[in-house]
Amino acid sequence: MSATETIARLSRRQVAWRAAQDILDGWYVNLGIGLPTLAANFVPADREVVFHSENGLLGVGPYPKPGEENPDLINATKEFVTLLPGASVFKHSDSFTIIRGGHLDLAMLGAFEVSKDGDLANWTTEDLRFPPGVGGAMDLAVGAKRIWILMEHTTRKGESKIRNACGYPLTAAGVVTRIYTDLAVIDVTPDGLLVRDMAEGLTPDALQALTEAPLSFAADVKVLTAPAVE
Amino acid sequence: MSATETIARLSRRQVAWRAAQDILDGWYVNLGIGLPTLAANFVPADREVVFHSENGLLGVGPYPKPGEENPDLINATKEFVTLLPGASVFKHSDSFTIIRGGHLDLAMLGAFEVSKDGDLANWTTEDLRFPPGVGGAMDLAVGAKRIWILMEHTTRKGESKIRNACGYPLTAAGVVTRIYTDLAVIDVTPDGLLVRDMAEGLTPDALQALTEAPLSFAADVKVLTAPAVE
Amino acid sequence: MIDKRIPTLEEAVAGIEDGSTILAAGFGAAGVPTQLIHALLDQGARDLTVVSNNAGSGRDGLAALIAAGRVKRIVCSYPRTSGSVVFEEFYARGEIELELVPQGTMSERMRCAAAGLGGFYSPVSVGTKLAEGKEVREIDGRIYVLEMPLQGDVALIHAAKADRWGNLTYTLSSRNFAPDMAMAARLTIVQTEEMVELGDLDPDHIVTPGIFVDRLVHVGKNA
Amino acid sequence: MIDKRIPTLEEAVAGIEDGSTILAAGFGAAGVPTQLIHALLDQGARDLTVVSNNAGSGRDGLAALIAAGRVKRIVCSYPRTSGSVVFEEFYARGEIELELVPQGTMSERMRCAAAGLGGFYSPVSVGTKLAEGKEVREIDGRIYVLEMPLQGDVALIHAAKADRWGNLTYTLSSRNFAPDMAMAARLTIVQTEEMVELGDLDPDHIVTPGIFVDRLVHVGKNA
Repeated sequence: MSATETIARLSRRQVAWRAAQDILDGWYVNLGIGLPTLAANFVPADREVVFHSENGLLGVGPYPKPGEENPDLINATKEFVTLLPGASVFKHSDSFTIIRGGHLDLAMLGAFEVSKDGDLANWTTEDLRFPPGVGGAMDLAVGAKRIWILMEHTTRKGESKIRNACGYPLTAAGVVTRIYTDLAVIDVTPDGLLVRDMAEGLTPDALQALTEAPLSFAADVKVLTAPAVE
Repeated sequence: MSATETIARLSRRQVAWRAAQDILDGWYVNLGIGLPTLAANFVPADREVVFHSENGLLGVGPYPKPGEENPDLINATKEFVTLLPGASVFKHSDSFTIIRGGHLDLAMLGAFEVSKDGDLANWTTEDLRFPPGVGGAMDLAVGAKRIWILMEHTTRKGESKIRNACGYPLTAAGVVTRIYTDLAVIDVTPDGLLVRDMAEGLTPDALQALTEAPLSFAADVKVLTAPAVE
Repeated sequence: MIDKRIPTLEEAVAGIEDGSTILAAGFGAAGVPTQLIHALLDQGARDLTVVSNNAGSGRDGLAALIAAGRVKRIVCSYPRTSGSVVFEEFYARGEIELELVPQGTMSERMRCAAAGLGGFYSPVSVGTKLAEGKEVREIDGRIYVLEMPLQGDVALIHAAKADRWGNLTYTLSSRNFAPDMAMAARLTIVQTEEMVELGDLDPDHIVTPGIFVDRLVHVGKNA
Repeated sequence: MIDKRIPTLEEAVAGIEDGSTILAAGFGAAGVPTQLIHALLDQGARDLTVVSNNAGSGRDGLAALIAAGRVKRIVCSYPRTSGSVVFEEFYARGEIELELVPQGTMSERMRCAAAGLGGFYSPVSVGTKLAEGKEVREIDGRIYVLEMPLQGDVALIHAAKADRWGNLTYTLSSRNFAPDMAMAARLTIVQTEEMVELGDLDPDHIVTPGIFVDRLVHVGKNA
């Protein structure tokens, strides 16, 4: 049994669960495609959170039951959704007034890479086989009050996704405020990256070895844990 | 009996009537305070015209009957109004998207002065006893597809209000397309002012004598007439 | 739980600081947040900049705030109306500053701030006294002036119906500046004629989504 | 009399010229004016620039227009979706130009054109590849790029209800780009699920006022 096998790495759903615990009651939140979208399922039940969708919705609820899909009611990922009581609908330019104007408390996004300064690269890997797409990534990145990134700590090849500088094209510079990975929760501060939570079985040196950008560690680093979630 | 006494000058209401005859079926029209507002009464009954009000209304109808005023329903002049079937309400920035964006077929405005090039002065006489006010005058002047001015041909002192250059501060340069006065209907063309209608009892020379800016005359100048209107 | 309802007008305007920029909705007498303005009068904040289409009428509302010497500066398009006697007195004595703005530029500048934009090029006022000192630029053969965002510290809004999330509807011409102002302030305070249950407002009919509203006080119909 | 109703889809799209810029509403499958796009396919205009959030899906609608070789250039934020096979083929062969625009910049540029403005400063895309070649400017300590208006020759819109003046309502997320696009085109053509009598729509609930609509065709619910 190698050293890495003893690390209590979170699953993708557990990363979403962990991030969801930090969403506060009353926040207005936009969830990016993929991992972030899962977080909606794990917000503690006593907190009322209003989810925003770029195509012009506030108050997005859970997925509809099979057979109850409404073709006029989809989210930005083009999935059928429902609306909660208190939901509202608005035109696209108003939806991005909400985003760009700093009215969202939080956007939770995925990323290819984040730099030590909070630079974000999440819109293109410049794979020339496919046309590029940007969607609302750049708007959300500069607009929301907080940008939290949910991603794997390393690529499939084991390379750090938290870097001194992003290698992929930037989405926006200096915008990320927190990173949730399968190994750690890390704040982006004016003094650099500060580890708040770290997976069991990791030492600071071991986490640093998996991370290109320099890390510092909070005095009270907590153990990164999440229940088994489906 | 002097020569001027034989001129069949239109009354203020007749000027409004005359201008109203040129509003075409289906037009979207904004009417300025005062003389232009009167024109709404005189649009031929077989034409459907949609009146716009700056505070956020399309489809403004006649004044309400006494006792039927709705405090939530006023026009830009702060008068109680009614709405016609087909009316719509929108926020202020959308109302000025309609104005500034060139969506109105016509704005009918009053003026202190108009120049031979269609410059308009209608927002301040720089009377220092009072604070200046501009309202929507500058927005309408640059925004509507056509700017028609309704005014007396001369001041109370007999000075021409149609001038080589405006003496009062400009509202906008080169925007007026037509002028209706108590003496004439005049188009502002790239070649200068072209008289279309002229009051009975006037000769071209007599009208020019009352007008500072140089006039030319259409081949078929018509007699400026209006019925007795109340 | 999201509950923006505040029991009293006094609490609704608590904390408004001296020197604040107040966006005051209303056009003519329609949609004027009169109770909130009177609560602000009682609250005591001074040296205010007020953004409002008109500069008050009669002796109530905005006129009362001006009469109490609390308004340092007013940003408006049409200060002089039939009843604007208080403003005119203060203006004549040089006791209030006036920034005169074309009416459409007023709401567009507020929307610009609300939308996180840095400014916009407008054809309105080009070549006039109101464009003096503004950057001028030709784009595609037309001349524009650069207009800057107008952000409020506080917006005071009158709504027809509201729910506890702060979703709002308005009645007819009482809508006017309210949606633009509600979006453009750091703190948006609403007085509402009617308070309804969450879910009572049709999502397609809500004009101001609750995200733009911070505090909500029920004042009833004859507000 | 104002009557914007047109009997057939064919007449609704008559006169659209080669080289036109077409604003095509819809986000995902919601609010897509599919019948109008098919009518445009039959109508024959070529060398089109299409502004749409996505670049078509499957073989219908926008994908069919691209497949027929009629789209020279597409302005969009997210051309690649699960079903964007036709676009991807044309893009790979260099047979269609792509102008990639951040999603919020797309609707804001259309609104800018609709509102008669010359351009605006946006913080979005600053320091990225999508800002290359754009003017950059610091305002109040923040960096912005200058974005220009995006005007359409034609907008194709799907509405829920319409009256003969062209007043429109939409259902839920089918609203999306429609109100912005309807305002931003010289010729706005609407397909509607339901045609109602003048006066049936509550003035407070109308989303697109008829002034922005030129032609209206009734297509029914399963549009």
